[in-house]
Amino acid sequence: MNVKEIIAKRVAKELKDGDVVNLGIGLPTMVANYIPEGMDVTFQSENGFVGLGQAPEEGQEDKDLVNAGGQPVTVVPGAAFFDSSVSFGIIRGGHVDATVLGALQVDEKGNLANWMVPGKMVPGMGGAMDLVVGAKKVIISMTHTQKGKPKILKVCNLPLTAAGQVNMIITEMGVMQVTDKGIVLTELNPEYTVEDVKNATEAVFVVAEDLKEMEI
Amino acid sequence: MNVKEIIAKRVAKELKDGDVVNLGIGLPTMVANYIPEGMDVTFQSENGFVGLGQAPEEGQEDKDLVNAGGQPVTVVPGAAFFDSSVSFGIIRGGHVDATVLGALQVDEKGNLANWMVPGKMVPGMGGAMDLVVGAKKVIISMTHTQKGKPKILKVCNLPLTAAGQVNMIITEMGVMQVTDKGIVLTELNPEYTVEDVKNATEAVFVVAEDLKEMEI
Amino acid sequence: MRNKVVTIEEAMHHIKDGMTIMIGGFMAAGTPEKFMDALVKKGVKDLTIIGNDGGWPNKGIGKLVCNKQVKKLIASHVGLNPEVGSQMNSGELETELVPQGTLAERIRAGGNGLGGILTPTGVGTIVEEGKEKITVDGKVYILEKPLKADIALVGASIGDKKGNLYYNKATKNFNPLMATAAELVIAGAEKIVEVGEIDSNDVMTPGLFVDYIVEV
Amino acid sequence: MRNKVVTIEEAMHHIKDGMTIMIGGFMAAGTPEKFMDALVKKGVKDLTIIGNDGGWPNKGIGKLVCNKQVKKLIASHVGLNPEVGSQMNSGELETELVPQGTLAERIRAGGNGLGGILTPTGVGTIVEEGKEKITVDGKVYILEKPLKADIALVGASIGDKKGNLYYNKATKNFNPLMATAAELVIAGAEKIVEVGEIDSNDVMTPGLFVDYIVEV
Repeated sequence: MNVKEIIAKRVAKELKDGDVVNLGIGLPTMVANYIPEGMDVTFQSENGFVGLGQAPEEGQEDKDLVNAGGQPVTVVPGAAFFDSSVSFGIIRGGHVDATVLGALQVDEKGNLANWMVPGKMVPGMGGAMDLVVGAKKVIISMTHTQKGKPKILKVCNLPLTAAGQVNMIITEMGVMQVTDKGIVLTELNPEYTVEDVKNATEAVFVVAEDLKEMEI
Repeated sequence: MNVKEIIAKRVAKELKDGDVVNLGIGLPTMVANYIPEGMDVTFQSENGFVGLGQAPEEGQEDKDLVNAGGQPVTVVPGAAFFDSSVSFGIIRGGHVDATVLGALQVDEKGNLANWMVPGKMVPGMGGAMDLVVGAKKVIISMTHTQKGKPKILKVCNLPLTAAGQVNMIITEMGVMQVTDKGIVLTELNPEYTVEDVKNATEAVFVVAEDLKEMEI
Repeated sequence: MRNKVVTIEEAMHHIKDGMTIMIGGFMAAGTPEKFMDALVKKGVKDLTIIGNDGGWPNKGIGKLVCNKQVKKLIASHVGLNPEVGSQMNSGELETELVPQGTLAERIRAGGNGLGGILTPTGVGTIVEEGKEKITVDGKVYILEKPLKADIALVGASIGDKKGNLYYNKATKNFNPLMATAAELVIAGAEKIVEVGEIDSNDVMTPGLFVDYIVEV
Repeated sequence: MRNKVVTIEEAMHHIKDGMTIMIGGFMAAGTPEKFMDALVKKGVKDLTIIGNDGGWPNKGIGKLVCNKQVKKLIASHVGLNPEVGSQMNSGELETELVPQGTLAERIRAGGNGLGGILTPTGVGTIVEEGKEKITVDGKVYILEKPLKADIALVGASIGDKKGNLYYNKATKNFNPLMATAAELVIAGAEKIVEVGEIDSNDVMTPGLFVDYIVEV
């Protein structure tokens, strides 16, 4: 299993039967591959539907059915289509149980920066700001560092996507909960030591008394 | 023709081909009977559709299809159903060309009172406040007086439905425009004199230089 | 998949004295009438009811009012049920009258995570009393706050086992809005079908909003 | 009945240099693509475009950007069209980036006569800069103002001769919202049918919103 697979597999364990979940582009999309058989998780696509299914087979693409990245997708039975105001009503209104997104930076207060780097081409926030504010649980899934540089910081220095909304950070090194009292490392990938995590993290974090082995 | 018929017939002449119109309960409902053949006027029903048609024949009532008074109605081809937020989005957003309502009182500033009499049973404003604020043209259709007592006043003394929104008043005596400079009598029913209208009106009004005979 | 299809008794089990309950429908069209009967039978009391209207004495929300189960009624129109007026006069029933379009927007705001909306409806009337007024681009608006409820009881024409709902004709009205704005949403559907039998384009309330569904 | 069905040339005749134009679709799904081609051919310039995204270089709104017809772009995401970024950097193109859910609500507010909405999205980020913040029941919201346009170009799957529109699957997105928010609304429908052929329950944009319809 590569790093991304480890992360995606662990994120999948956070989802519960009946959950409505929005997966960001990239690594988060892989989470769908690890939902256990028989568990009913509904995926929301912010461009206007719930019930996102697999990618279509080649030649079976439907021009009227794409995901938020503009790529052809399918829907499962029981899916529902709606306009963008309903889509974000679902998101902002707290009807999405979990959103899984990547990050450029996260900090001790649960601040998230994942939409712009000053001086670089700014792609736009898309639906990320609404998702992070509206979803019941915000799970950041990302590699622990960017080319060795920590991404989990004391204070984000990039423009924020949202303030104080992150609940959980899942990386290849372990699982962290963002609490009112700061970050707590609750699970550790046995391939790493707590010291490794500390070296890869700028933020100060507490190690949970009952630190567990990361479920992979 | 009785008084109500005179009023309803004259109101109908205000409507143009392609108009979307909301008719209040009571006298305004009669306006639909006087739309000329071939003229396309769409009636909106604030409980959630456009394309209101005639009352159904007895035995043909559909429990799922009532008007804002809860009475069975029909729809015309090309009708569309929607929820109450869309219905009032249409109203508030200026997509209704004209609303025709009754009044308890109207005044020189175009203020309207038609929803409550303190001390009496208050039925509620229903959709009236939204309609009067939102429709492009607000036409008050009513008998000129209430048992001889003027209803067109200097200043309304009943609680208002909306401030300064009335555009036009049509009664059995004539037609009045509510302008920035006050009320102007533009048409007179030949059965009455200007003096008659003055006696039946508390508000001060100007008689239009080109006062016309009321089109009935 | 969690089973959302329950009996009416199981569904009504969630309703307790003193709760705030949204009830869909417009003059009883689209109101889940069997739920009204069940609540009368159950006898829960001190309810705060949010609905378009006070129903008729023997129909819709009116049944609960006549059985003296309602402490407070938030509605736009109560004129067709004389019992509401007499309980208001006797002080048994508190009512909050809200313009119909504002009622729709407040419920939508509650379900969509908005802190409020600015509406021109009611400016210059008693509706503005005690509310903040905000001028935007030279026009005055009232800040109207969101409405939420413990329970929403909605009436659908067809529902599937995942809770996707379809409302026929004018029964839509407040139902799809209320389905977004309560902690627990119980739908009464005239017919329950298998998942996938309602075309995904035709779903009017996505199942994610619905906790329980009863065939009524 | 006024004839709303026109040729693409007749429809595009209404679009002038300097206008503000809403364009439906999401990464070109649901965008009336033939209208994009016609506008490129027509060469109107200095346009302010309101849309979800910057499209692709050869698809959707992207065509207008690449042909340098756009002065200002109001969108939520522009990352999939590198030309947007390069024109932003060179100062040729002004962009206003809006969170996707906020964009949807602002357009809806414009079309629905609301003076604005209070959203938690963007609080604590650069999105709040220069905007009023309002605290409701202890939670901070940003007051976001309505968006309107001179023209809305919407893409439908089926339209009837009265302008009733039906959008297939994920093509709905911003289309029904934009159809409410412009002075003049032009729909491109893949298929135009007789009035009455779209079931009144299935109409997603009532014809009253649509001024012209083109089979594309």
